[in-house]
Amino acid sequence: MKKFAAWILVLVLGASSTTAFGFPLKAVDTPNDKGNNVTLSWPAQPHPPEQWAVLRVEAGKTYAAIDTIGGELTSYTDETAKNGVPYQYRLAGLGAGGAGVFSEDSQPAVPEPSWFDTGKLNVFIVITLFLALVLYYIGQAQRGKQWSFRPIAGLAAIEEAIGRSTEMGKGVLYVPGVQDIDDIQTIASMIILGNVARMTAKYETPLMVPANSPAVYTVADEVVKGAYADVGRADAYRSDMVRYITSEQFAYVAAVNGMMLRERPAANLLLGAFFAESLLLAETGHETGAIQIAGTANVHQLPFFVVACDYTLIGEEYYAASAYLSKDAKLLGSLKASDTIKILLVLTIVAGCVLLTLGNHTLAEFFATQ
Amino acid sequence: MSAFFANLRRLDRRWIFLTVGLLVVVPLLTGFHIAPVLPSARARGFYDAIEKVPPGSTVLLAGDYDPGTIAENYPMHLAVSRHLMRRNIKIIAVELYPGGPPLADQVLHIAGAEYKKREGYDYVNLGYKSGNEAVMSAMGSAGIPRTFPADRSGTPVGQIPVMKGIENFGQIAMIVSVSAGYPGTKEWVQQVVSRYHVPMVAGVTAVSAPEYYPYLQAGQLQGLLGGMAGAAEYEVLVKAPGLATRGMDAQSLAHIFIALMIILGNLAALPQRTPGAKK
Amino acid sequence: MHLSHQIGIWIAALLTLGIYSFLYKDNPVYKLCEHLFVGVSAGYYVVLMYFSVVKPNLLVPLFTDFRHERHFLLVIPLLLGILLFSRFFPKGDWLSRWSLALILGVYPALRITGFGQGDLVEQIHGTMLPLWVPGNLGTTIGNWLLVGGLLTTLIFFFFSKEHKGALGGAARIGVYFLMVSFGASYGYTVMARISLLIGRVMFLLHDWLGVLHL
Amino acid sequence: MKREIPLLISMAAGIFVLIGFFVPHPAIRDIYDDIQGWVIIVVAFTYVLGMANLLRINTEQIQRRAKDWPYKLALVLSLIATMIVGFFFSRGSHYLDDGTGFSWIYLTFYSSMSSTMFSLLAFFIASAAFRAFRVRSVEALLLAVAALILMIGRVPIGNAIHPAIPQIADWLMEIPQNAAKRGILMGAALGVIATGFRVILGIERTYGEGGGT
Repeated sequence: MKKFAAWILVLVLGASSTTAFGFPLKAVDTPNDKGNNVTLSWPAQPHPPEQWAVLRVEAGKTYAAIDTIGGELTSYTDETAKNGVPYQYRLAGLGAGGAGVFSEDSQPAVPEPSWFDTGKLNVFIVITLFLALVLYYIGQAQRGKQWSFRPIAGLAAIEEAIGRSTEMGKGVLYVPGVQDIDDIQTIASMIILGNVARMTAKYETPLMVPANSPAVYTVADEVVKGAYADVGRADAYRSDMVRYITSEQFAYVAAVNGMMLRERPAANLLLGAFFAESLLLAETGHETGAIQIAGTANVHQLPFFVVACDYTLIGEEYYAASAYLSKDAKLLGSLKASDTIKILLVLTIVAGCVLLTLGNHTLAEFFATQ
Repeated sequence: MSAFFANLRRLDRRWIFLTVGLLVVVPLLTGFHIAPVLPSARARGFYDAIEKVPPGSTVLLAGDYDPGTIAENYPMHLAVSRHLMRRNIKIIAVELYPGGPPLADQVLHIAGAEYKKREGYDYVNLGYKSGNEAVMSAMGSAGIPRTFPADRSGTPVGQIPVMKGIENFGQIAMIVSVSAGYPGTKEWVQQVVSRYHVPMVAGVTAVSAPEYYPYLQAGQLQGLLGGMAGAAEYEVLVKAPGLATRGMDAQSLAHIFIALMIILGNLAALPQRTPGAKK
Repeated sequence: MHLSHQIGIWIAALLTLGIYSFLYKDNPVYKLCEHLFVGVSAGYYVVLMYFSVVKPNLLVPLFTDFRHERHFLLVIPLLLGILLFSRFFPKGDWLSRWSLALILGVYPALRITGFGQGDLVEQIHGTMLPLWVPGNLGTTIGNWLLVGGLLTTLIFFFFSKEHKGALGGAARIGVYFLMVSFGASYGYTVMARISLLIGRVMFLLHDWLGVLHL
Repeated sequence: MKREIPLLISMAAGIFVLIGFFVPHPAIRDIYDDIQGWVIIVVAFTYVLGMANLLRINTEQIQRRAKDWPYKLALVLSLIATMIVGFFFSRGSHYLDDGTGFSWIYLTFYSSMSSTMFSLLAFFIASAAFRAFRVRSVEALLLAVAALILMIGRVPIGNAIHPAIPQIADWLMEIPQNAAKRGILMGAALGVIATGFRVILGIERTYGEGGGT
């Protein structure tokens, strides 16, 4: 009640005298910025003048107008200030209803560049926590720590499919996706190819690997040759197993479809980054009656693989499969770190929702961007 | 009945190709009209978001697509340019797809002629820049004039009236992302929207639309148009029926046909109940 | 029916039909169109790169207008750009890795912060929803499905424990949510592919044959 | 020397861009801005390299009269013609204005073929819908039902059949589809962040450094 009375007093006096009483003007160094920047803010005025003149003074000098802004505004950013210099500000009304209307002098504000953007604190914490987990688990894996992971249906099916092809005396077609060697999905595909090649070497099943870029061709050829040597079947390796077809999307698909229809492999493994051609390959493969196992992280292609193939490695399952097979400390460590942070994510979201339902917004506000 | 399905299975797929071709050509040739295009809540949300942008402010129009998806993106690009110009909103256009600049020029010149807007004063096409996300991040941090020192035909930005006072995203009232894939709406949300609090609406290809619903629900996007259907609905709201609206009848027919194909395909694959049928 | 008189439209129409001939069978006409497409687009990219990037962002600030005080540093990207061509000399191709290293360093960093903020922190915030909205059953059920769907999908992508018992049940529900989202993507992709064909047929009927009045 | 310098460059660039996100102070942010300006230019040069590579591979195949060499000749000639017209016969930096030779090439060849190439898929999606869309499990049934509802709900005829169809389609997109896509989004984000750290900190030996192109 007291505050209301004081407000009335100001209003009554203000209306009668020519110079309206000053209203508070807050000036502060703009947070989270490159510096040379002061932010002014003031309460909305009941009868704002047409315009405001922004006046600024440095220590020991006189006030100078630096800008004129619309009367309806309640904040302003002075981008011409210099770092380290203390400034004071005042607003003066201009135009209709502005005569004799002034704000109080603001406290001195000293613009400084900030060393940390506090608005990004939540991102900083999430990323550093995840980095710590990744480094911790990779370190553990390098020191020989073994973890047990759940089986992935698609992976077990690959071995079964190769076995079936061997029984039927037919070959295995391995398509490593259509991206170049620098794509993460193609790298993962090379790891899986190494394992497939070890199996086809053991069972002496014919292997066909059409590549769509010279780089993928060279790496795939090295991987297959190495795999055959690892299993002591270097003699069974033939240089025409891995072939560079073409880099053009549709020509590559037409050629691979041709291989499916001519050589009739009993198992088609479509593992890597696929785009529109996923549909064309899966359809032809389905027609030839081959077992089809597909895997990609391109989410928009998964529907076509799911409906046309016997098994599909869905998004992260595809990366996890390459981590399993590679037995590589950094891949397994990252997988373990992702699993751990997923537990934290689930717990945080549940906690956030429960708190929100009870009306407490702190956790939700923390994750909002400032 | 099973004989019908048996030879249906051996159907040469080129008959299906022919049917699809006819289902698209016939409605376009005859003007055979099936059902009116009614704007969905999504299209209305996109429309209302632009209605809220105050006249006289400046919008960044990112035309990140190329001729490969003209059928879906071009009608959105044109309709949104008309909508912005009609509301006297200034447009700064950029394209992060190499094939983009001529399409943006075409859209801006058509809409500009209709609403008497002058290049350089009411809109400018800053053209293409390589670097994908790095361009978006640089526009926010190093600033737009330093990242795009000249417009599409080489005029320095300092001599372009509509660029006066434009430093970074602080002076941009809204971003309109017309996107086909990478780089596109996802990268604008990741690199700019959350970092600089710029409201954004997106008109995207149907393939990519489902992936952006989480951004819509999380408030990172104020409006979303998906595919030719989204473009047609928006054209109706902007009262400028064009390519998209014209194509919707063929779209309806083709969708019914493909739905039938899925159902028939599965029926044909059912194991034959009649005894003695070859497995 | 008023045929177009522009030679360009005729060539474009014939190229379009040439590519469609692939539907019948892969044939020489399709092969020619395909190779022309690769050649023209590679040429187009180079001209575009010069006029829209190399000239305004590198040559002009480095050699002519010295307004920006750090412009002399642009000699670094100039060198890195030239080093890329060391791949053509058998001995020197390791030098090109200096330029690729810049790209290999910048993009992962941009994606860590971009994905970290846009696809992780903001999505966590977006999923924190009240599980009981008084007086609005529809939103309450919607929130339960949104939060439940997300959690079960995350559990499906959890690899450290066998999917048995409660965890198995949750993962199963997660798969159902995933399948609905794949169905939605399938439906949208059908729409996308069809509209691209409609766009092309419109070009043939309108711009070329002039039988379609828009 | 050959391995250490590139590793040093990518680590330095990566760390500066990573820190620059959090530190607005000009001491860091100016270098952060410079690096991004440089990478924009280097990426432009990679396109030029790609073209030079294309020319080299195809001219070799033409000289060796490899399979399909006449098509390679067409590729090389169209490439060189496009560049010559673009650089010298299209009013300099106004090369993309209406009426220039270069914009004619863009419209006649580039625009027409690239939009046609993608429209081929409409035919294939129809035949695949018939021949390769098997509902063999509960999951596939859910996928099929959602696909049919969306396909019919998103086009005007859906509303003509029954106004509820578009509403169900909208609900499917807003709630269940949204939840699953967000799960995939967050999972992918974790993958990208983990891989990003491994690349920047030099833990990841990508084939990119070892392999061919």
